[in-house]
Amino acid sequence: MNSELFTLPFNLGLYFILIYSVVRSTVWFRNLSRSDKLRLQRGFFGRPFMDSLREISMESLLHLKIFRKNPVLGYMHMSLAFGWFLLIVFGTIEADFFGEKHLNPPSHAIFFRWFNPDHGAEGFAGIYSFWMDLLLAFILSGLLLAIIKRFTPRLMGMKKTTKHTWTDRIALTSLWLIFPSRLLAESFTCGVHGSGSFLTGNLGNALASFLPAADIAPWFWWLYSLSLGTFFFLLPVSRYFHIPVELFLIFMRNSGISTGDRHSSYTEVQTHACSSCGVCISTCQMSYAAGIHDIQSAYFIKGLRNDRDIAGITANCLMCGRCEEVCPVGIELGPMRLIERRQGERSDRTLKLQEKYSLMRRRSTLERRPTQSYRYLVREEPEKADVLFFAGCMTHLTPSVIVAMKKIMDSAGVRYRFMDENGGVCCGRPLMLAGRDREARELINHNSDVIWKSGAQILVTSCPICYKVFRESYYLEARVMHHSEFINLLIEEGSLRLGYLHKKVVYHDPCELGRGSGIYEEPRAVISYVAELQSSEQERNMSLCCGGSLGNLTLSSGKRAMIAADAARTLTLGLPDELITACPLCKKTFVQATETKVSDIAELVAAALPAPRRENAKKRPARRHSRATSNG
Amino acid sequence: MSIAQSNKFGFTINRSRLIDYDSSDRKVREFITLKEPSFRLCFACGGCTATCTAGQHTSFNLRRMNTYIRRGEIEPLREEVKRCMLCGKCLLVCPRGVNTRNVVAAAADAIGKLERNEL
Amino acid sequence: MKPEGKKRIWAEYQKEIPDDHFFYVRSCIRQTFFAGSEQYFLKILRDDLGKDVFEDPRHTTCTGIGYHGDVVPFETIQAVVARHFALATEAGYRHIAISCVTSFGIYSEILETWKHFPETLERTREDLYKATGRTFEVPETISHTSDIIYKFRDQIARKAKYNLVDINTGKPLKVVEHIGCHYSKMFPKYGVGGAEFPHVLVGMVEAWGGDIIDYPERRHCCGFGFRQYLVQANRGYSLFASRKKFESMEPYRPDMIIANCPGCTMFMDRWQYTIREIDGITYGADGQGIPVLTYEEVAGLILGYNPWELGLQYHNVQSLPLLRRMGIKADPSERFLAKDGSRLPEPANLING
Amino acid sequence: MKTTSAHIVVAGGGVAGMEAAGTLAEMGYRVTMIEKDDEPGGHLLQWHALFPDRRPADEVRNYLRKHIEQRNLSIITGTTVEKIRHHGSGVLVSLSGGTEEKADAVIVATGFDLFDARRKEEYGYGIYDNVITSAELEGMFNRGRVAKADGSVPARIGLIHCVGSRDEKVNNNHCSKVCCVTAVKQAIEIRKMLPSCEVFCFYMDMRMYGPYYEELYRESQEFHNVNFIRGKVSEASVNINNRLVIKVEDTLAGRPLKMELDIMVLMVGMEMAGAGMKLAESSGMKRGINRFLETADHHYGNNLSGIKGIFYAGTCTAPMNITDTISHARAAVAETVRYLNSR
Repeated sequence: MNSELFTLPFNLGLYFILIYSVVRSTVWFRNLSRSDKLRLQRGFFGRPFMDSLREISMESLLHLKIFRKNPVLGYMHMSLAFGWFLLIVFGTIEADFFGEKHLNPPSHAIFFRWFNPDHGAEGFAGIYSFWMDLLLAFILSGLLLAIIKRFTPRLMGMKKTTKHTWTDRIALTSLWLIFPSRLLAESFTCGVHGSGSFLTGNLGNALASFLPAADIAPWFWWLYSLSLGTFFFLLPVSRYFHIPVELFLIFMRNSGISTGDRHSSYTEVQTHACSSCGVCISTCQMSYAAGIHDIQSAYFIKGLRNDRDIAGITANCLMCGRCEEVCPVGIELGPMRLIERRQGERSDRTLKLQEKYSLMRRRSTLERRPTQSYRYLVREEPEKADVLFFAGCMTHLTPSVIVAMKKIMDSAGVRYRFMDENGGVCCGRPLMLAGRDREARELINHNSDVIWKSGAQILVTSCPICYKVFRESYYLEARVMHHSEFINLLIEEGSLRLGYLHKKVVYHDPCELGRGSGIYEEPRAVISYVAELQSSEQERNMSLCCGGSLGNLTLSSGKRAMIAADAARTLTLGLPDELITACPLCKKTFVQATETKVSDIAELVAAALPAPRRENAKKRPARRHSRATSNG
Repeated sequence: MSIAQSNKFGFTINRSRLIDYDSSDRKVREFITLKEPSFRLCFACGGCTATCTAGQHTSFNLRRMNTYIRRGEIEPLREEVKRCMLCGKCLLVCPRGVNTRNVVAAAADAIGKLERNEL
Repeated sequence: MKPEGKKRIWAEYQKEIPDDHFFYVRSCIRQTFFAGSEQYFLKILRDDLGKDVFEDPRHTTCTGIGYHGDVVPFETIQAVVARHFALATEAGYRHIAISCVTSFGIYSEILETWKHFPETLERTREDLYKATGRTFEVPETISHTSDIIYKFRDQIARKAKYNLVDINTGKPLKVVEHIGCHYSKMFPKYGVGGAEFPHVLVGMVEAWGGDIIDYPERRHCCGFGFRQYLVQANRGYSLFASRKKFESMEPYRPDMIIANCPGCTMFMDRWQYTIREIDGITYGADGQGIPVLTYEEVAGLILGYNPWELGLQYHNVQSLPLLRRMGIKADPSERFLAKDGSRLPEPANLING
Repeated sequence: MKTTSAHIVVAGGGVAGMEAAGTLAEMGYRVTMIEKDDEPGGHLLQWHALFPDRRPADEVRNYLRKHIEQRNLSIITGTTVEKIRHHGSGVLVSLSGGTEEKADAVIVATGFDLFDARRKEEYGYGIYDNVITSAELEGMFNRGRVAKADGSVPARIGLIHCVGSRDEKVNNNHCSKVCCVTAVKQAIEIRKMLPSCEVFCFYMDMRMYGPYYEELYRESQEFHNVNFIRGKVSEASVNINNRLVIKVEDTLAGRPLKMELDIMVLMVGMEMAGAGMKLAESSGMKRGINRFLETADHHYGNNLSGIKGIFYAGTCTAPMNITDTISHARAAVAETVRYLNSR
């Protein structure tokens, strides 16, 4: 009865996974850039480490984020993670406290009941046994939910769940077997020895009453050990690898490491930290509005992890960023896709370096192509101006927005120059979204040159796509403002006199302006100033994509229309008089998708301008806009 | 044509401008049609070219590029395809819903593959 | 190919070719480069067919090259042609036999102009009278000399000593016919068989036992095109056009090309040499080139005249293999011997000399 | 109904003639329909399927056949109308057999002739084996097999639009209206019958004016991969492999294009019918610029000849599709009845 042979699978698995974790972490660490290494080292001895511990307990153990989103799902994750954690902690304490020695190998804690079959019949030990049984019951309840979720995902509020590979299936089976086999192993042993608490004791007695418990018990202890060992062995090659990796990710993130523009240890860690929970799938408009079910972030990450050809998946994404907002692990899904889209830009040298140092060899999706060349662009000598207005390519297809902006700026007496009045040069963002940063840089340089030469203090653009790239990828002296921000500034300064429109309107946050650039308040302030602003079911950081996104290269016009129709339906549930957006592309897309009038925020404001009085407009002195007047 | 030819006649034989459909290379067309089936739908209205941002600055002409791809004329494509800024205006004006940006992207990919003999 | 279809078209384009009494006008290119052809046209018509052909030594160039080279105005060329008509009128001839396709095109263009715009005829009469004191009558017919040979093709065939047949295999020779653009492309009704499927050379070749090759670029211009050739910088176009034809006919392995236009005969012959020099390509079987012959040269061979008197040796592509195939015995060593036994100058750029 | 004893002669037994005669007979008039062929039906008899929905031509044929099966409608086949002249308050119609028919009114529905493709000599119709007309292709569809003259399966077929239409060189400046959509329809049918056969349409303009025509054009591109090249084919010849070689300018590329074809289909247009032309000469009916019959007014007198008792129906006035021909024939009936009632 004292044979410890059955602990062998567990011990092998445990030591394997411990060694593997150390090796893998070391490799990841070594492959970090110098600055990231430094960040990590500093983080280890500073606040980031404590922050990480807190985050790990909140998210990795308690799963509070999921809990808030879906209590049942949260409970399931919490019971499994936190329950198991407590079981290990209290099991170790139990073994150290009640065992023969005070420092035991892990197997003594895990298989405590085997080594101490009579323990816990009464007194403090009995209370402790009761506590251990309670934890086991807690876990088993979570397990029950997991099994239910597997077979009927809808019950858990999940529309879709991810598909499993065969290693996932074996790992899952062994995971599921761990706790039932522990329950049965402990019960049988307790049944023989009359020990155990409410769960193992009663079940043990019941089983022992009609079964040869002494003979059966070892089988279940073997099963328990085997399940654990199998699970540990398969961990690195299954989706459950995300459990340990997520801890590493949290620490890296808290230390200030971010995704960057090429594959690195960090992207690899993120790839392995994905639990394939599938939240991104049900959030994805491409899935529920356009019926495309195989390109979502979970599949993208899975493809990356398994080194599949995911060129099609990579390209077919709106880049709206909604999945990133809901990802419980906090993976930077947008930047990760952009990195993949940039595959074609890699030179042979960077490729070789990557192959040499990274465990992720992504040759399958490699597409090298001729680089774009814009050498035909002629350098411009722009006129000087305080405010430079860049409408953007798309805005030229919505001339009403340009007319409105001219009216507003004229009314406020803004001295501005219209940079792309006769057609400008693209801002470069569409190229970046297509993974062509190097080419985008050429356009950025061209436009930057014009903007610098103009001496402008403020660069106003009507297009959120341009806005994002101006802010993030241009080096400018001028302050970059989206026209909604600029109008808000004019209102706050008091240079814009506006009437009230007595209209109910709903506001659609364009992806690149809202999630992309964090501009939520200014447009709302402007709209509220001239009309009654309704709220919408999905807004701010969860705002829907209009479907017209330039982020997606391959989506057909028909599918785009489906997404637009669905988004427009959601937005107009409150029967607004107008649907207001702040992006020419959103406007063009929505116009075709809804009966409701669609306007740009500039048009709304222009409609609230008082009828022009000639002498008034002439008298108003031109205002100078400088950094001093702005709050940025 | 340059008169200063180095042969003894002072002139040479002109190159053909003919699109010889039977000896043209239609692999690029097949690749693009596979990657972007809406490519077939173009009926050469020229709306894309009229609105084109890059076309304001250079000779880029998506309508002509599509024609060349269909005819298997790859040489003019090599330079042409590099000039697009991928801004996507054409996408919004296309009356046939051709996914024009992806046509350009696929054409660039095809040229890349062609140069590596992967097509 | 449906022969009845072509026959139907040929039946539609039958022009009137007179039987006798021709006023002969020469070609600038032919009297220089293919002097034998013009000589033997007269000889065959007068001696073999017993026809009356009158040639006035006072007749001049039609100025067609100048006209198509934009240096001679239409009024001038009308007066020049009217002068030839005046010479014919003075000699009592009503049928013009024109040796050159360019001239033929110009004569037909002028006659059509006079028909549709009678005032231009009056103006020309006035111009000619003021310049030369001559008057003229508009001729009854104009014929290209190939039309005349075409008309008498069967008579020639009956007198034939040789046929367009390979004596080694007994099979007909494969012949490419090339019609000068200005023969019927401008006015299909002026050409035997029209513009798309002209019959004038086809008829000769078939009557003399050969087979016609119908190759894709059959209708294409030889490339001469006046300004293409006259301006050196443009000669690349001219070469390109000829090469296009050669490449199109090459798969059929033609034994010879027969042409009815001075420019075509000259350029399809010369350019074979030039293409070999520039691109290193020689057309024809065994790199011997494809001989380009005038219809008079072919008629002369059929009738058994001496190839060296017909002037075949003055082509870049020499015809010895062709002559051997036709069974014509000609001594290559006599090619450049004059009648008095002295040596004639030897051309430098022979393709298979 | 005092006029139901009236007798009306319908000259022509094609779609327009059959519709006009049948409708008049239904209204109780005595009708005599004169058809030059042995059987009424006109060009529709040769057609396999109709654009834009590719329904079997039989369906329309059967409708028309039933329409003219009426007691008071007599049909004279193998006969042409030679002359119409006034006689008392009515007209006297001379027929080719030498007989005459007295009538109160005549509806002229002499229809069209297909352009004789041999007049475009440069295409080599009647000379090259595999140059056929759209009507002959329709015949192949009827026989269920599209093949080259030697019986082999074609790998590439070209459909040449505007053969005999919009062409000053053959004295036809008009558009025949139906050829573009016929070409697209036939292209789809070829692609369905021979999926490995490439199909090219060579067009100057795509004139898809009717309901569902543009949709058919789109369908041909989207689902059947039919290719379109904008340019008028200038000439055809045959190469050593007995394949046709055509020359065209790809006007969108701005360059000449050469292509080998296995079969070249000439989309022959509509011309005023020869028989109708003779009748117009003898009876003093005016003809318009494209030799079709000139109507009294292009907008509101489109069935009126300007001659008392003579009315026009169908493609003798201008190229039309079947839908418009049937409408035009019914309008001619309305004009005829109005005339008879006002007499």
